[in-house]
Amino acid sequence: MAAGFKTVEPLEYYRKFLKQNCRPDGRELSEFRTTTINVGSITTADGSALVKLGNCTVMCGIKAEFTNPPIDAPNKGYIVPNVDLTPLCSSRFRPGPPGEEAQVASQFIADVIDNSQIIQKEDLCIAKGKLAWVLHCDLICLDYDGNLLDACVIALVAALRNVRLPSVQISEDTGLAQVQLSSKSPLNILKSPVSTSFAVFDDTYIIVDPTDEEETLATGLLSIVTDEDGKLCTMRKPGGSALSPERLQDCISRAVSRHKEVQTLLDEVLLSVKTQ
Amino acid sequence: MLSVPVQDVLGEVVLPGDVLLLPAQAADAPLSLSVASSVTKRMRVVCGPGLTRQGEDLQVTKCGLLRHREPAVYWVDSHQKRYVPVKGDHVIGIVTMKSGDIFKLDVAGSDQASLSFLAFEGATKKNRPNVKVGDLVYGQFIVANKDMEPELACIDGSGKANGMGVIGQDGFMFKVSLGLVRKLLTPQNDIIQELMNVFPMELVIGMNGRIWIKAKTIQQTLIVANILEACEYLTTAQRKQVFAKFSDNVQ
Amino acid sequence: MVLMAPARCCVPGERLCSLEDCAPGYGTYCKHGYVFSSLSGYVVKRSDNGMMPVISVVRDTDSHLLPDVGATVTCKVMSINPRFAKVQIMYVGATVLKNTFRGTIRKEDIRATEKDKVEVYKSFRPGDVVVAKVISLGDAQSNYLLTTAENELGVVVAHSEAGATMVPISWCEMQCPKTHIKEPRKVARVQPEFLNVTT
Amino acid sequence: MMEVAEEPGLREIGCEHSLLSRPDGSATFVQGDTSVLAGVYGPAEIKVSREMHDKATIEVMVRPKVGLPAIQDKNHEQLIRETCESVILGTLHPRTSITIVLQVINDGGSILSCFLNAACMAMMDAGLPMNAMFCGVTCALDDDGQLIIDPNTKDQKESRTVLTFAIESSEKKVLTISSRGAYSPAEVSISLYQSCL
Amino acid sequence: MASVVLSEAEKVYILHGVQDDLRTDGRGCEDYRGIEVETDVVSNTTGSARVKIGHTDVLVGVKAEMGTPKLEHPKEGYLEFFVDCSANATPEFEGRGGEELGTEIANMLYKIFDNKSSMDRESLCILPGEHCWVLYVDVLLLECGGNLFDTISIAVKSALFNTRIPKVRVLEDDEGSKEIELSDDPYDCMRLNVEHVPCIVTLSRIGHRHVVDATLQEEACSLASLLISVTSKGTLTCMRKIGKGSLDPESIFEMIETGKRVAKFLHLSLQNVLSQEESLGKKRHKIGFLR
Amino acid sequence: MPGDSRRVRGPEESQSPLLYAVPAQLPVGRTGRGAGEPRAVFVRAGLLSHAAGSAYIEAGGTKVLCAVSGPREWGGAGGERRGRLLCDLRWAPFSRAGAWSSSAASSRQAGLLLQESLEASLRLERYPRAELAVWALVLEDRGSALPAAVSCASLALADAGVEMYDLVVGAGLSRGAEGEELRLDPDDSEEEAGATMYLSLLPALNQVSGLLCSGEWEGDTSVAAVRMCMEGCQRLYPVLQQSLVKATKRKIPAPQPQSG
Repeated sequence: MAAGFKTVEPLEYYRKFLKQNCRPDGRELSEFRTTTINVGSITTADGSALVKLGNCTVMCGIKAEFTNPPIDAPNKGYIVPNVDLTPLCSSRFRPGPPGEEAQVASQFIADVIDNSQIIQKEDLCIAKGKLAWVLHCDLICLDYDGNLLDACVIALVAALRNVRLPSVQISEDTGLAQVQLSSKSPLNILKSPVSTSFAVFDDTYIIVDPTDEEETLATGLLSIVTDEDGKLCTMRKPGGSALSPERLQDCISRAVSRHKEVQTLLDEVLLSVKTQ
Repeated sequence: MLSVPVQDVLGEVVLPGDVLLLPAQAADAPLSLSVASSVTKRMRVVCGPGLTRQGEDLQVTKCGLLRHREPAVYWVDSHQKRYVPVKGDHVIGIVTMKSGDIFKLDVAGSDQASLSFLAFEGATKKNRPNVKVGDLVYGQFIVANKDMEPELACIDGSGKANGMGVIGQDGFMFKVSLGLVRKLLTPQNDIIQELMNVFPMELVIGMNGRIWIKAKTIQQTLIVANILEACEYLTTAQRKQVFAKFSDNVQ
Repeated sequence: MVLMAPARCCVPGERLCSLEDCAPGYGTYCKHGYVFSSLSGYVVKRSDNGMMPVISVVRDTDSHLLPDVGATVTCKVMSINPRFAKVQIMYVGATVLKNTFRGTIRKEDIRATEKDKVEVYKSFRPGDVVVAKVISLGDAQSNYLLTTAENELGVVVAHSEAGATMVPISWCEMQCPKTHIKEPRKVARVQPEFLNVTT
Repeated sequence: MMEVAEEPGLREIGCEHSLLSRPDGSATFVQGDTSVLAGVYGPAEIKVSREMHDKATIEVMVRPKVGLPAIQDKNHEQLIRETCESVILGTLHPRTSITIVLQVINDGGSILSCFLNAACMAMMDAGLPMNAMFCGVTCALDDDGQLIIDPNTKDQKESRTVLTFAIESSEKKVLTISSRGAYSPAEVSISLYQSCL
Repeated sequence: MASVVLSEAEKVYILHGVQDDLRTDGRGCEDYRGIEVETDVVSNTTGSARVKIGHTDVLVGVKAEMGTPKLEHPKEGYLEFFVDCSANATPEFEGRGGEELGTEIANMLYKIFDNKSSMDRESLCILPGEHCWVLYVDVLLLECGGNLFDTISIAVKSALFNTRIPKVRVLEDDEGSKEIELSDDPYDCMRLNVEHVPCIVTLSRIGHRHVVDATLQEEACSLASLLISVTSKGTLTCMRKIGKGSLDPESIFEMIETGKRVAKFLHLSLQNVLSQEESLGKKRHKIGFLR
Repeated sequence: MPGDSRRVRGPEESQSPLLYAVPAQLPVGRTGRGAGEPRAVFVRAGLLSHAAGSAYIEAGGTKVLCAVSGPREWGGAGGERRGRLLCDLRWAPFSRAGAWSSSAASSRQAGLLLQESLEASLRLERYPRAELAVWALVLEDRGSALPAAVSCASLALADAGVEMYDLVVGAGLSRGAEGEELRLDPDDSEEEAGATMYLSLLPALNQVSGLLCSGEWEGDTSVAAVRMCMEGCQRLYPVLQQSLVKATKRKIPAPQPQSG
């Protein structure tokens, strides 16, 4: 009847586990689910990556296109992130235009890109004032099992590092672009931010990388994005149970250590893709 | 944690989140607090609206003035417009729907109250009260808590109406804040007395912030309505002055 | 009831056997004189007392994905009003439903005895976990009609005002261990195997 | 170590209660030349599809000064809703809806903290049961680490980082954090400490 | 499709009728209801036609306008289809109801014209890469009596036959900028060759046989039907199975045969009705209600 | 467009670099597989944790993922006794070689085709007043994405434990503009070239549940094409069966032979 108890009294069920500092799926409180990254699987996209954080699966596809640069910043290109939460990944999402959670995730990803300066928008400019790249980064969640933001950030960074853009010249006479599809060059990625999310359980326990159930039962969520040199790019805590500054600090230190783990994993994967 | 003993903050403005330490009762008197205001032989502290129990102390949940009444009843007098049904309150409801043997009334709360046609004085299965949609009904809550749909009745325990039932036609009803209604209904309040001797009128006050007035002429009814609305922010002196001005030009 | 062949896994559309050998059971259909499987699961052939064996395809214990008439369901009370209580059906028998279905328990279906004197407020409160039985699928706008008019049906788990899980003391009352307040409920006579749920 | 400039000048703050007649609670909050008008309706009727059986459903609507609400407004809506949900005692009014509407009158910088303060004042004016108050504080760190509390739009543009905190009144803990720009953990504790003063 | 609800008994009745090649209105399985075709019914269009088959009534207007050719086909004009299921056909089409059916029919029309032979699009081109004729074909569904696809395809073919596009000359003035000059004589216009424009034949499967030109009742008791668009030469330009049920392969091959046979006969009779109406010229008497 | 106000704002319009490719990309012919040879297929069922049933198929470069949300409550207009099937087939914005397109419109029509192919195989009368929803997503479209989606959706429905008469298998073929040779399971360059035909089949009952063809078909080439498609379906059927059996074994413990 344990399954019955889990659905009838989910909170009670979780408290019993948290007392012994472990969780129903056997992880400690500060342990991440197994993270797998697969890069370059979509050939029709200019750069793609699939990230699985336990069961939470996010696919990021990037397509580069031409457009004329914005009037107020003629030497800058665009990078347009968009998170799609369709009913495919979980029955709680409705078909149709993006809902609140999808918009909030898109805004979070856009903030991470601006704050952490992953790439210089100036590199995306082909001809000042005339032609620039626009990177459409579409993050599609294939299986929603909590901690969507961490998976999205890793997928985005992996996909950006996998992007290969064809070289482009503007021919003087026709003024039209000439694209050599043969010679492809990667983007110049300056930083690779990593996000770490925490869930707070009735103001006492703080657990890392919450699953979907843990997210619904938690009384507070916190996401911290750090980059290589230990700087914090974005911190987002939408309400929920209050945290004292000390607990905030040890969350930040856990985030910095998490950054190293993901960094090594990402470098391994990208290395293995290059050697093929 | 802003925790402060109760006495020195009586009558002061308290904010949500403040914790009030109770005066150290006689050690042996177990302090079991219950929302229902029933005083048994042991000393019990009763917390009314605006306060909740937190362990041994009281926590403020609404901002307002802390009030105290012997022997140990504390509550916060806060300014509010939205009425939350409480059992035993007298309110004015507007009949919105008649379905089967119950009427649905809008009591300016979060959902509609129901009133059975038998809850009128002298109402039987055959002799039904003639209540039409849109009528004003002055009744008392017999069932009201957060889980259940509120239920009204127009008879008291003994089956008598004593003032409850359908309110006459051509009066004027308007809405005021709950704080003002409580102020008007406090026994030692004299606003109503003074108004009565200036303008003889019929007056019904509902705890849900609705007041119904019928004076001799329409003009007098409107004057009284405006005075009552203004009372909320007038000090007693200003109010006396306003009454004086009206009482002389009416004679 | 003897199970002959070791369980074989089959796929919808797979021909199992001809109509002469055995009768079609759950999860199968027959066409052109043959029995085909309509589910992906395990083939189970049961022949009770020598009669024609019944072949059926089983996925897990009893895998009906929809509450059907007569099934015992466990649900959570969502809202109550004088005429009926609205509930959310969480699981049928022992299997958890992936998506919950809305159900209604009418006032006259709460208790078998003195139907007219029953009070919905005195039987259920929002948040209670109730065991009930489906009496009809309901028509277009209303949803499943349920009944708790048997001793084994009624409230199984209830929380008191103070939030503690209440202990049933009689068929119509439950008591909160903390504040000792007695609250009226239509209590189910708890079967032994459900008992550990309430601890 | 980073030293704090002279007393960080807060822009003058103004607040006014129950100025609208229709909503159950209303308040306007002014921080320098940023001002927001908030209206609260609740606990009121709710559609069956959105009602929760054990607590009130809180909904926040942010209306920008001009144009349609964009994604950033939706992000603010969620931050404010979660903050309010953590202080409002929703269990006292199950199956009801509490709606908070925030209209931007003028955006002169640190708009999110102005939203938070206006929402808190309006909820208090509506007499909603709350177990604590909260206040929104925005602070900006410019390139050489100077901390500016309650920056206006010019400060915000020039500064390297902008952090917004919602701090709960009873234990001075952090309810909500939203930040923009890169900064080090040490700077976080400094700005947190400053905003609690 | 607009549907009418039939009881089981009525369905069985129709089923048995079709079994022995006798339908409720006396037709055989491969006969059409009476088809009325009338062209040039709407004055301010470049070409228009109204077709009535039994109770189904469709009005098609073609407007030719100057546009720029598409990037992928710079040397061709193109057609745009829009189908409007107005609410006076059936109450079902009120508000957004008719929109889904409208887009479905429009997509079907795009598909049947999506090949080289059916419509000579080069003739629509004025200046490769810069100017071309765009034919906006607007279909208005006035009444639903079943068999919408056939009626609409016949109406589109008749409207294209009736289209008169004014002749255009490109003048090359001195500094090289091209200038387009329209001929002012109203009768000096270009006619489209509609000989290869396909028509759709819908074969609805009822019981073990299939029928052509199904009425609403027959459509209600047919689980699956096959849409075949055939040109006068017999080449098949599009085929699509619609409906909830499934078909076995043999009956699909039979349906294709019947479809081609019926279509050949349909094209012939349509061609001579149109040319006969054309030959009457001015003095034909108008029967359309729009006069 | 309302969608814009709910997405991060990008430039108004943008063109795909392929339009300006120098030298123009030459369509590569069919490399290394015969006319009647379908592409290599990888199929896996029951891979998503939350969906009632799910399936993933890779045919050559085309990748389709499908999830089914199990019988859900549905208002049931009128006394409708039969359950309802709802299909949504969507292309990921990066799935096509050409321009980036967050095309929501075309997915409604494609969903309709998918629904017509699947509805014939489902026993909807077993789910009165309930609704089955199929959500299919084409991650990469390297040709004949629709038939792959049909097979994948039918597998996901079976994995969800929905009662069906038979699995539905999809196959497609294309014919060069002028050449008569019919090529099974075309990739994206062959698909644009000439006439195409898609067919979905209930293999065990040998019933055609979905058929769509465009382009010109002379004489009885259409009949030959239908036969070839059906063969293609029959060849793919065992692969689907095997992956479904594996998924069922993984998902559901075999019932122990109870005795007595």
